[in-house]
Amino acid sequence: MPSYVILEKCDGCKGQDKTACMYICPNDLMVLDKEKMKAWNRAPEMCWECYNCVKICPQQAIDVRGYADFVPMGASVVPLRGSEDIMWTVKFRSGMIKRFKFPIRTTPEGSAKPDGGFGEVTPDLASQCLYNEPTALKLDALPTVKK
Amino acid sequence: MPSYVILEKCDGCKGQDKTACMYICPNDLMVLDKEKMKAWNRAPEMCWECYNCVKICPQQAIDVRGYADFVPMGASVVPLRGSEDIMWTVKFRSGMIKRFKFPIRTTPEGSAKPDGGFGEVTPDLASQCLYNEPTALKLDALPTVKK
Amino acid sequence: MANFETIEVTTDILLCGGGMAACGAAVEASYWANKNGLKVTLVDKAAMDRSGAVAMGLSAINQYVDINSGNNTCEDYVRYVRTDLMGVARDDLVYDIARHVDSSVHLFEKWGLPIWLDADGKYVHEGRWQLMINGESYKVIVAEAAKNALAQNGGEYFERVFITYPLLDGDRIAGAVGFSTREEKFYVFKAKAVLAAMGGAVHVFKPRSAGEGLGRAWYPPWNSGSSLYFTLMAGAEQTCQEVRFIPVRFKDAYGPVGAWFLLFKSRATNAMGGEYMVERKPELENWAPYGLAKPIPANLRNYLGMLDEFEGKGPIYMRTEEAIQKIANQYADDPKAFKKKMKELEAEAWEDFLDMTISQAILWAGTNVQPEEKSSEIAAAEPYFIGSHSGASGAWVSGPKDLAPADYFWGYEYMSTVKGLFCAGDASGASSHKFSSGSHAEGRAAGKSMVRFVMDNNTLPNVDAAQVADLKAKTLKPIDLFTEFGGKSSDPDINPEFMKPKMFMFRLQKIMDEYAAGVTAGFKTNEAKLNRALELLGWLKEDSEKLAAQDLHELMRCHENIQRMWQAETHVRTILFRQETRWPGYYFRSDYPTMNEADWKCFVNCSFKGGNWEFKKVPILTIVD
Amino acid sequence: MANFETIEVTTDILLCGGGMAACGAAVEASYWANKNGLKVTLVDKAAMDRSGAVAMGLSAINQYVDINSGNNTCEDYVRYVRTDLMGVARDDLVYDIARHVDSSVHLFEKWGLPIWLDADGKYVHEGRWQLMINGESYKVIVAEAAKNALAQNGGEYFERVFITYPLLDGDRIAGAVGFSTREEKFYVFKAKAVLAAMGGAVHVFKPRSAGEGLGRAWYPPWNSGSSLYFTLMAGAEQTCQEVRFIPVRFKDAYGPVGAWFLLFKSRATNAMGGEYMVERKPELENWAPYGLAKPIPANLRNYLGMLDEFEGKGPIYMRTEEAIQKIANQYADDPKAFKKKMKELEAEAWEDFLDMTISQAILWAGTNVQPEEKSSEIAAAEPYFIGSHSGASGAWVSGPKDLAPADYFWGYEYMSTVKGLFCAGDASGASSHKFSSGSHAEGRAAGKSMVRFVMDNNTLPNVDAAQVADLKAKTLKPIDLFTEFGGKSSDPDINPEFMKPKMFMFRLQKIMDEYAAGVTAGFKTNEAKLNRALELLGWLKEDSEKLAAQDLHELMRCHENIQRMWQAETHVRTILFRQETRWPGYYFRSDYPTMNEADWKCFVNCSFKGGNWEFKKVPILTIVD
Ligand SMILES: Cc1cc2c(cc1C)N(S(=O)(=O)O)[C@@H]1C(=O)NC(=O)N=C1N2C[C@H](O)[C@H](O)[C@H](O)COP(=O)(O)OP(=O)(O)OC[C@H]1O[C@@H](n2cnc3c(N)ncnc32)[C@H](O)[C@@H]1O
Ligand SMILES: Cc1cc2c(cc1C)N(S(=O)(=O)O)[C@@H]1C(=O)NC(=O)N=C1N2C[C@H](O)[C@H](O)[C@H](O)COP(=O)(O)OP(=O)(O)OC[C@H]1O[C@@H](n2cnc3c(N)ncnc32)[C@H](O)[C@@H]1O
Ligand SMILES: Nc1ncnc2c1ncn2[C@@H]1O[C@H](COP(=O)(O)O)[C@@H](O)[C@H]1O
Ligand SMILES: Nc1ncnc2c1ncn2[C@@H]1O[C@H](COP(=O)(O)O)[C@@H](O)[C@H]1O
Ligand SMILES: Nc1ncnc2c1ncn2[C@@H]1O[C@H](COP(=O)(O)O)[C@@H](O)[C@H]1O
Ligand code: SF4
Ligand code: SF4
Ligand code: SF4
Ligand code: SF4
Ligand code: NA
Repeated sequence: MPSYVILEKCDGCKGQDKTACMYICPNDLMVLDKEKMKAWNRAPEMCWECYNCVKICPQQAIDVRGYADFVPMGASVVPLRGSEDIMWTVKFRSGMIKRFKFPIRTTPEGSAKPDGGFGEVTPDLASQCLYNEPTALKLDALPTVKK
Repeated sequence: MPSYVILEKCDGCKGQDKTACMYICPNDLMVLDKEKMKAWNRAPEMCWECYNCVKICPQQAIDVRGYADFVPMGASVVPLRGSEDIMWTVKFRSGMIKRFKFPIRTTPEGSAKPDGGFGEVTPDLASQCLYNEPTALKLDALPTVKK
Repeated sequence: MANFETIEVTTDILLCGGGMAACGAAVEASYWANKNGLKVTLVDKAAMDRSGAVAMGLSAINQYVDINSGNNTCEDYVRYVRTDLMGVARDDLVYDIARHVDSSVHLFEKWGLPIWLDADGKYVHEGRWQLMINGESYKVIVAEAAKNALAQNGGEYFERVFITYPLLDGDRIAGAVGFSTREEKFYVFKAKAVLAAMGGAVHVFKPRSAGEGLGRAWYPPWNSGSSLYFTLMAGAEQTCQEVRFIPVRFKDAYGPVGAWFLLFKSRATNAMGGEYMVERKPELENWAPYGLAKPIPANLRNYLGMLDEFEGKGPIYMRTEEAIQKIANQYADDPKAFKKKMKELEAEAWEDFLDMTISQAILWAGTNVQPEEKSSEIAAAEPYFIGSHSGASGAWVSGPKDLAPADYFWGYEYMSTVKGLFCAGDASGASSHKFSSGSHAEGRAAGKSMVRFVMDNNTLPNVDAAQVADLKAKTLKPIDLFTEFGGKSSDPDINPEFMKPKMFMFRLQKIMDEYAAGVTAGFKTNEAKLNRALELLGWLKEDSEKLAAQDLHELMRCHENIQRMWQAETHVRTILFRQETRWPGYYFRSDYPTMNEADWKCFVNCSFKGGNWEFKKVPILTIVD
Repeated sequence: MANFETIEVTTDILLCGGGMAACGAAVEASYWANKNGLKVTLVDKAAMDRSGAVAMGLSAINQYVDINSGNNTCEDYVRYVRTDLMGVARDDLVYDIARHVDSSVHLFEKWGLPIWLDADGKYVHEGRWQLMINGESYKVIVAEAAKNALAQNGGEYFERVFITYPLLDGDRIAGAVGFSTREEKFYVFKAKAVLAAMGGAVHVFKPRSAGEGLGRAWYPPWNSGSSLYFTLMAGAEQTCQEVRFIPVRFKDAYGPVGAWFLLFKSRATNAMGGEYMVERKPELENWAPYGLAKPIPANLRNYLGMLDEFEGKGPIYMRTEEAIQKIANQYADDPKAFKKKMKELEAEAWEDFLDMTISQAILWAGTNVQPEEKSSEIAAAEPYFIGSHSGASGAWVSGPKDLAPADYFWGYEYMSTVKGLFCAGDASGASSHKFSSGSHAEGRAAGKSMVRFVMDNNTLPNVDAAQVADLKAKTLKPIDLFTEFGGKSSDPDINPEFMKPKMFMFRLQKIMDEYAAGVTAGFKTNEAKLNRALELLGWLKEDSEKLAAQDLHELMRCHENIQRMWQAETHVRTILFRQETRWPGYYFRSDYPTMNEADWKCFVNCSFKGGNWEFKKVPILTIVD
């Protein structure tokens, strides 16, 4: 199933107002228990196993245990996400382990320029071209049909 | 759904070790919260709506709210079980009310004689007759086949 | 290991279960035990007053042969049951129950059960074999007689003790172990003869409601296959484990249909107004001779309706308004009598639900249904294991001396293939249609038979201390697992080291639903699906070692689901073995879509011994033609 | 009433949603806003980095027309989409998105998305229109560009604000209201133009897993039909609301199949080894001309597989082992190259899941599946509403000036029939197969169009204080109900005075599953079932007034499920209106089992205004032959 918090590892993001896991969960599932200073998943049956909380947790305190209603026990899939790559460790029920590494982005974090560097090509509000087209299309002109 | 306890009415069976609802639930669902001295249903999704807790509660503190996943809101079915009869009050979603009364037993509580008054008829351990047969069958002899 | 006190109870006769069959056994066994200086002990997981399938009450007694009237004979009943089960039934057992059942009914009446009487003081029949009752307190009354009988014997009964495993002494039963769901106590019951009467199984298949309505299965959520598990683990041969029961019921809340079909003579029609029982009659010829009998076997009635559903012709409606109007119209000329009859019919309709399926009354009220005005949908439920009803699964037991063919007789009626282990009600197989009354009668017959066995084998079996220690450890393991690992995770239910019983149950139900002909699969399966089910059940079985419990209640849930899992495996292996579709409407083998009288008109029996499954065909021997 | 602070935000352009379409809109609208002194504000219920359908990542870009290569034209794409939708699509919209999509893809690449390149530095195509990517951070990258664009504009974005209702000024949109899921704040956004881009809907139908696996729908549990609800409540005309999407996916965890079918060229075979795409080919003739096209429309591919399932020939297997071996065997002569290729294929197979459906990787690992050795089952999922994919449901929007037939044009492309209310991505209808990239491109086009609209209508609409007060009360009502009645019952979830959102959702899902052609109904329905669904939905709607929330999170769940309910009703009414089966494999009208080109080759449009539903047929006007 769903994500769960390894109590030993979670430090409640050091008591910050917004923990990393609460910040990221697209389904608003992660909550900080302020008494225990530990996070928890408030509705595991609404978890998509998207791993966003797992990937973001600075303490690697979140794990996912495959949905009990169809995944036999014993497997685990653990990511380690860097700024360029992600490394996956897949443990099978049998104990076998496989590792995979994939690129995640080719540019430094934060650097995405809205115009993609294609520049302001068609500054005409009436045109059907978007502002960096047709250059961004790698075409000379925007296609259209003869009506 | 399932049964729930009307907090105002429940007196925790006055703190007895065995509350009436705990005693009777065939599925071991009712539990007494000893701090609050109130009973609760620990797994409503395993409740059969058998109404045994409702019928037995001396405070009429238990009600059933029809299973939410297929019963529209607003109806209620409330029993009042005496020693001979049971009276049902059925409230429809529309507000309409119907009452029904049915007998539940014809003898005083506790009086059931194991032999049913038919007596010890066949005290022979080898016989295929049971001990109050054939009288209890209202027959002269136990039927059999010619092999 | 969890520190549970061990309580030892020594008895002569141990009755496991406190339902209809066990209550019957208590009454009869106590009498013979009294005479012979024996002690009878009964153990129920719940409170006998309201335990088992009859906990809520019932609105009918479904087996009353009424021999005394001269209208029916035991032979008639045997023919009815055998045909209803598509030819697969034990004549000797069905006959034996039939010849005892009327006395159980007469006892119920004496004990205080209100049976409807007509103007002449005769029982009101719902159908040929069924009686109408005011059955709200049916179980309370039956339990009262059983408790009084035990009290006369000086016997004991234990409530809230859940039986987990059988105790064995070689090939003889030696007792049972279990635990209290109220105190941290482990129970060891030592006995000379043991009755398994712990009902059938529900929640093996995924139910139609997934939210809080999960508990609203037709069969009560508290019977979890304890009978099958207990007898299988003891090494007892099983029979008809492919013969699940699928009741067609009022949709969603599973109100009973018997009174509507039989007493009120209601029709069932589809979305287009068609009547599947009429329109699809020709299909019955494919299932001759059974398909041509009257009444048409239960599974075939299901089947014809399912054909409508598969074609998208649903919903199917119980035409309650039409049926009631038709009866009342006999009084059309007399407005006062008409009104009175309508009121009477209305009360009867509501009582039918209030006595045994109160949820259906809530559903009517919640949807503003007055049955005299509006039809209600009916639908096929998910499969259950209830050998006492229109299913047939259960242990293979000896027949009675005077009735049983030689191959079906090994000394003591209702004794399984394990020495000293008796079965009744849902626990015994191939003797369907005994229902509440027949289960009680069978329990009585088994109770007497057990005393006979004990008198012939009057020694306390040897119970190995190591066996007990091992079973205690196995019983309590889920508590230990939670104690060891529970603190690791933020969620008591999500932990890589263990599985909680609720999710375990969902996993089981999904496997069965999809691969073993559950609702989602349209009740269809084939060899590939069944083998996949076995693969998935194999992993589930390994994972059952990791079930964890936070408290005594969850400990019970753990063991219930282990039992369900074994019921599931037994079922899957049996339908895999039988290469045939014999009970369309209960399940379809798409790879063997027809009935095959030449090869498969037989019982399929199985056992699990020394870690191995064994399957065989067993001939059907009749005693009635 | 709950004491929530009211926060007022005034802006020129309001983007509701922060997914692919809204991020595209943010980039384009910000540019034109900068130039014209306008302010752009974006509101997302989650964190833009990981919100919407692409939150987990994706392993492919499914729309890339590659016009520059000369291999494909926009006309080709229009023909592909129109055929895939069985003739029902808006040529003008599909064409417009097709002509802009390549620039979105080129932007993604510049922003940092790794698109697979072949030895010649060309994009690796999965299929004719699809590109392979390393897409783990796809959404992070796309959101980054959008946030940077907003920053350049001096615009704002709000995360964790859930939009509940539109604000209207007569027939013109005036903004939106919502609440924070983090603080007790009610938000009032006033704007001159509003974009609805809040995705599609899931959990309207009962999913195949009922336990904790409930969340593992193919479509993410967090998109709840906000787009449909928002636009419907604003009075916007809807189209194609019958065209649900049913993806066939790897069974249980819903891993994608595209890479297997297109890139690895895998076969799918049934339990008997048969290939439904081959064996059932003749059936396609019944759906000509669409059935005879290449590629065969998605719903017909589903349909052929379903026919196998209905006949009990399942499981259906994706023959991964065969496909991988076949590719690797091209290197059979060179053991080293073979081994290397096998490793490469293995990594590609796993990445396909790890990038977008990690659960499927866990399932493989949990069942010891290595795809190069063992097949995996595939199955049809439950229905979803995702007009950007292979479904088509969404608002009826204006086409672009140069492309749209006159009847499809009312001034501003992607503007709905409500003045100032624009739609993109899943929110706009009849322009399927835009996927992540096309949704982004459509968002960009809509963003520009919105600025054009604002420049022509540069006044802040009037917002009535009473309207705001009413919407605030409606938004917070669930909190009030819980505060008032919560203390009465022992269970916060069981109370005769209110309903909690979780059980509300189960009730909705059961209705849709059983009556509106969900999984349990074998995707079949008919008039009687649809009318029953409407009756049950009617009661549900009344009961939605009694939804209760214990905290902000539950408040969101309440509103999500109200939205789902309206999506359900819109869908049911539309399939009821269309008396035809046009998309077998998505759903079957058993009472109208065939396609009817004469009467039903048209759009079905509907609207809900002043409490009334209106349905009509709208002609399909093409611009490409
Ligand atoms: C579920 C159900 C059943 C029926 C009906 C409706 C419904 C909704 N209908 S109609 O609508 O179809 O018509 C009937 C009807 O009207 N008339 C009728 O005669 N029979 C009906 N049945 C059938 C009878 O009820 C059934 O045949 C008998 O009850 C069978 O008797 P028995 O085999 O003894 O089972 P039980 O359920 O009564 O008792 C089981 C007992 O075992 C206990 N138990 C279980 N596991 C245990 C464990 N591990 N340890 C200790 N104890 C452990 C239980 O607590 C119980 O005491
Ligand atoms: C679910 C899914 C989708 C796809 C795929 C697999 C899976 C499992 N696959 S393949 O496997 O099929 O192949 C794809 C693939 O590989 N390649 C591809 O290009 N597209 C795929 N899609 C399709 C695209 O993802 C899809 O077309 C686009 O994402 C559509 O974009 P848009 O229409 O913008 O929807 P969104 O889901 O991205 O964003 C919705 C936003 O709205 C927010 N939101 C929702 N409700 C709100 C409310 N009430 N208030 C405020 N905000 C509120 C959301 O937070 C989000 O920001
Ligand atoms: N249509 C029918 N024809 C014959 N017997 C039926 C029919 N419906 C129910 N019964 C019998 O009536 C009893 C109660 O029915 P049920 O409520 O279906 O359990 C059982 O003995 C059923 O076998
Ligand atoms: N820190 C936590 N970790 C896991 N579950 C919790 C936590 N806090 C509360 N719960 C569960 O959430 C539910 C509601 O808890 P509460 O809000 O504390 O009443 C209960 O089932 C608790 O078991
Ligand atoms: N068998 C197939 N034939 C043609 N197109 C396919 C096939 N399977 C998937 N696709 C397309 O591939 C893309 C991704 O597929 P999917 O993973 O099914 O969403 C979509 O554009 C699908 O339409
Ligand atoms: S992100 Fe990690 S460390 Fe921070 S609160 Fe969440 S689980 Fe704890
Ligand atoms: S895995 Fe995804 S859905 Fe589940 S809790 Fe983590 S972030 Fe939320
Ligand atoms: S029986 Fe009634 S009064 Fe007694 S504890 Fe239960 S709910 Fe409370
Ligand atoms: S209604 Fe029945 S099952 Fe439910 S809690 Fe009460 S006694 Fe238990
Ligand atoms: Na990828």
